[in-house]
Amino acid sequence: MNELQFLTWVRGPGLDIAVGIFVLGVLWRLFEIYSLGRKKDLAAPRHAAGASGLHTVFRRSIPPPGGVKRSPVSYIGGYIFHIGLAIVVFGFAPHILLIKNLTGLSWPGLPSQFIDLAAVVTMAAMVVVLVDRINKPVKRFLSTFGDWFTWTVTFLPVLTGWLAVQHLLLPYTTMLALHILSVEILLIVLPFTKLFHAFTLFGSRWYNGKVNGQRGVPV
Amino acid sequence: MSASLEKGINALKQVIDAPIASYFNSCVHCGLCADACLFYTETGDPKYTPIHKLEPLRRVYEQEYTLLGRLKKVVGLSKPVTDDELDQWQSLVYDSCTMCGRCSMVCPVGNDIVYMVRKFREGMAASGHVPDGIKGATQRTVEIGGPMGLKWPAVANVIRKAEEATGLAIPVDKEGADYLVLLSSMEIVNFPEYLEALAKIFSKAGISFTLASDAFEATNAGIQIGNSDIAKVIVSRIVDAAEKLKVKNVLSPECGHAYMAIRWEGPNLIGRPFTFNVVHVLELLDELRLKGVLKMKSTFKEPLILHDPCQIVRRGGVLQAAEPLIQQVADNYIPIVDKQKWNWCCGGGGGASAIHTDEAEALRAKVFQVKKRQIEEAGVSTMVTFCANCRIVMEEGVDHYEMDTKLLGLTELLAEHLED
Amino acid sequence: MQGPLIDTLARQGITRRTFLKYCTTLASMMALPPAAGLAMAEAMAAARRPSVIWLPFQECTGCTESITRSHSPTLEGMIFDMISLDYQETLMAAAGHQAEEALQAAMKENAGKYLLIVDGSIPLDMDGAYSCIGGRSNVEILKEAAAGAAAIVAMGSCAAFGGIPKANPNPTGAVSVSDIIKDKPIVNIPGCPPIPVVMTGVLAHYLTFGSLPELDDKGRPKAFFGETIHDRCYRRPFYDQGKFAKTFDDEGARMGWCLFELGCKGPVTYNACATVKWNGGTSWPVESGHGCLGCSEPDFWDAGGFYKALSVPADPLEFGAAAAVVGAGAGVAVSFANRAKKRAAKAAHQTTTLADLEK
Amino acid sequence: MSLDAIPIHVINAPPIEAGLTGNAPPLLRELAEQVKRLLATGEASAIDLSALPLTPADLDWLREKLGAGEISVTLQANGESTLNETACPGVWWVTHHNERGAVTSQLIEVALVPELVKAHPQDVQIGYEYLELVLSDL
Repeated sequence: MNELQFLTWVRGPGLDIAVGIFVLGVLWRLFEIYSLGRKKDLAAPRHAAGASGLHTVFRRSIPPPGGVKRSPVSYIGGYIFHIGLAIVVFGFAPHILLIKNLTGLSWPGLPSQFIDLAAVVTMAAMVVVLVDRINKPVKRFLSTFGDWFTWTVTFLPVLTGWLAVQHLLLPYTTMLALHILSVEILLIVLPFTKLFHAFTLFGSRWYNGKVNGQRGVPV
Repeated sequence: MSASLEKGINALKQVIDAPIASYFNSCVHCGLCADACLFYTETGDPKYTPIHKLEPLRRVYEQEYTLLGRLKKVVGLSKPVTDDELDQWQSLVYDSCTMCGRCSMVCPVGNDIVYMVRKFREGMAASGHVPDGIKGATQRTVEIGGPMGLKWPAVANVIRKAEEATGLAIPVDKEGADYLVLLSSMEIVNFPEYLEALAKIFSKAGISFTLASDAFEATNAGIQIGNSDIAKVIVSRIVDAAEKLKVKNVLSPECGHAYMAIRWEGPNLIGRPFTFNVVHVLELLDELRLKGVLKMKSTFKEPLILHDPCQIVRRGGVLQAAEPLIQQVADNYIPIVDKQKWNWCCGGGGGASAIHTDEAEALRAKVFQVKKRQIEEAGVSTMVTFCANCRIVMEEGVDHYEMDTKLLGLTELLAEHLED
Repeated sequence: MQGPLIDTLARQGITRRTFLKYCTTLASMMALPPAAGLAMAEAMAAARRPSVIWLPFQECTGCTESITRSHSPTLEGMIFDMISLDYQETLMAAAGHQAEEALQAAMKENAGKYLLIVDGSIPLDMDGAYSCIGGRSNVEILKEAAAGAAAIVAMGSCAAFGGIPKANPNPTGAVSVSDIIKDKPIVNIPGCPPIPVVMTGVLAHYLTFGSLPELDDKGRPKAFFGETIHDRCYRRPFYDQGKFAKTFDDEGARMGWCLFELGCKGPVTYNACATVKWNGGTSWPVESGHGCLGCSEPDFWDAGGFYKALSVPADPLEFGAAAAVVGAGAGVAVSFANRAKKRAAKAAHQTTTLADLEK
Repeated sequence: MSLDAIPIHVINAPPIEAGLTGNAPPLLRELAEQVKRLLATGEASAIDLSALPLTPADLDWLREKLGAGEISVTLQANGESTLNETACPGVWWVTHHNERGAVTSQLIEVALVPELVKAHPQDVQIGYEYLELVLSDL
């Protein structure tokens, strides 16, 4: 298989399989998780819980008081790499085109120099976060194979994408194919690893906000 | 698998629900919950990271309720939970977790970790992995009536003394009263002034109240040990008494987890909404303050800080009542940085104060340093709280570090300065 | 006709300045520094003519058309004056047995020294019967001619990579020259058709330096195939600014914006079109408003559609809906199983009593 | 046939600025360096414009900035070549056309005299022999 055939495969059957497994996995896991249901809270609410769940979904995106000072790497590194990923994934014109092709949604892209910068910053932040995971006792203690694995499958698409655009290491065609392949691996493992937090964190925040909102505590 | 372990696992299978599934799937092992837990911040030992305390529960969830987990269990990638393991986890779930719920406030993905600890304790209790101290307290509550083994005659004695001291009648088993007053054993034994204060305030406000001879104890060791069956037995006494006496409200005493047990868990334990309201004494006092009934004859001059009990404030939702009340009675109230829903636990909640092993007591003393720091930073020698358990635990801490800090109950402080 | 090339040229009325001018252009196209034109002119002026045999196989003659109709016939002709083209079916006057005899004679006379140019792929199915010359299969002729060649130039995508004959489902079992010949230096000059100046550039290099130019991992001269169309494209700045033509007749297309979204394969195509251009430097596909097809890359015909952007799926997503249904189905099945399990756990619940607290 | 002979005309032509890529200004800096080198060492150099990603608008911009000088050389050798000095002496704009008028290559040379203009000694020798012949016929 030459590199163009490789690229054609990852753009064709590869992507088909990956998106298929992703969609299948996401739906299966969402049903699996949320169909467990929960008991109705019979205690009289302090005040109607209203939109407390929704509030928490947003509020939890902001660090708690003093949080940044206690764990600067987790918060700042985490912010940078999540926002950086979002910029790279949703701001780069070829990505937008892919999204448009899959969903029909489209928006203007960002200049590639900016995307380039965002990618480098994202990778730097991810490396810092990884070093923090190795250095910080709590994180090292909690870390399992899954943590190292998911870091890798998240990092690789950024790295290969950047290398491809910069024409480094391997010919563009091969690198582009590897980039798409790495994204496919990411899509495939996402529903079955902690990366699924991208979906469940909304539910989690909502439950937490709802339960405590019922008691009158904005969390 | 032993019968008790099977029972424990079965209990976990019952309590695992969509929120727990969502929480475990959301956890990214960021470890930020450790920063919120005084057992970690004061010891620096990563095993106290809140989410780690739930590892057996996570595995049961994964093995029982996810397809991949079942597969992993079949091929041996995920080991079943054993008695040994639960034994090991017992100290993590009871000794080093006060269910203060601070971790639930900080988790960036929104996990309500304390919610899961509460559920995990169901399995721990059903499989018999509970510390002797809490076990004893539970036993006494079920068999005798209160965690300290207190019986009605002792209460009647306190009532008589209060009547003598105040010259007011304290009704018992009176039907149709506005409030059914509950007490906690600790108050009966250590702070009998509480009842006197209430009698004065009720009389001034013209509110009728009563005590119930078959339901005076507000605390609920079943909640602490984490067993709904036992907790239901205990809470039913109050519900039955309140309904028999046809009271409009049940007044929860200062005690933190008692409020949690009656106000928030009670209806869920008996499986139906209450026919009466549950009111925390501070909520009532604050209401009276707003009505202008709560007039002070004098004020407390010394500078003081406030310790917000977790179960009443962060987990119970009585967020705002304490501050205006304390400002009413104290000239020199100093608000601390981590207050109200961000307060730090006394270190003895969730039943932890009932565990009297050497390790547990040493650990409690160690984590008290967080409160010690708060007291020292504020530079005060008085700390006010409104939970009898917090107060006792902190008094022990103050003794341990040989500090000259005085602990006061808020209701008691108010009563002392109340206009006659 | 022997003697230094410049004399041959002079006899045809081509002056030194004309030749120097040509070499300047050639050096520019080979991405050599401007000063190399002078060096090249001096070396080539003194070179002698090698024998060249040109074998056409399963092809469309587009490659020959491209070479012979290149932008400046006199100048390209000049290069042909540098060589002795001893066999080229399409161009030679001889036909039939005469032509085949010429081939045999040239091979014998220059054994081990001649340059073999091949255009077209070689069919292998049915023992090569799909394409024969004088009753002999292409593969047989190729093997025989390659044996005595100093080097082989595979002209066009068919000879270099199999090209369109090899496109799915490859009915004739077509393969490239390098699939058959393993023991000779082979220069691939892919393209459908290839750029004429690449051919003359390779010849010029062979004449100037007596060796083949530096090749990439696909056997292509790096001087022409060292960079992608995208990297040398004058519309590249628009790509970097995120300015794209969305259709062939929109404002972006009129403004000359990047054609990536219209399926341009420039980013994965290594060729010199962007610098050398076509039709005498008149224009080239992207300049004319159409994206690159990637014709100089292996299997370009099967690379997911000419009008699909590189970052979009090559095939329409087939399993998307099916996966959603299966996923939802699996999820519902699991949820029923889970609920049953939870009900069973509830049924199995034994009320905990004080005695149970002791294990 | 030259391009101009094709009877097409552009409608809604985009403004010239739209075609600017921003690649031209750096070339002016490179030219300045090359001129400095020519002054210092006498070394000639060149920039191959056809090998760079420049739009017609970029080229127009460059041409306008460099201006026109005093000398224009036209060479008729398989198509016309023009070697025009720019407003900066020593900087030459060189354009080679083929015999059909299409541009085959385009350079900016930095030299006292472009290489192509100089006569080759061998050709001078031939010219001298021709002169001798003419003289001998007198």
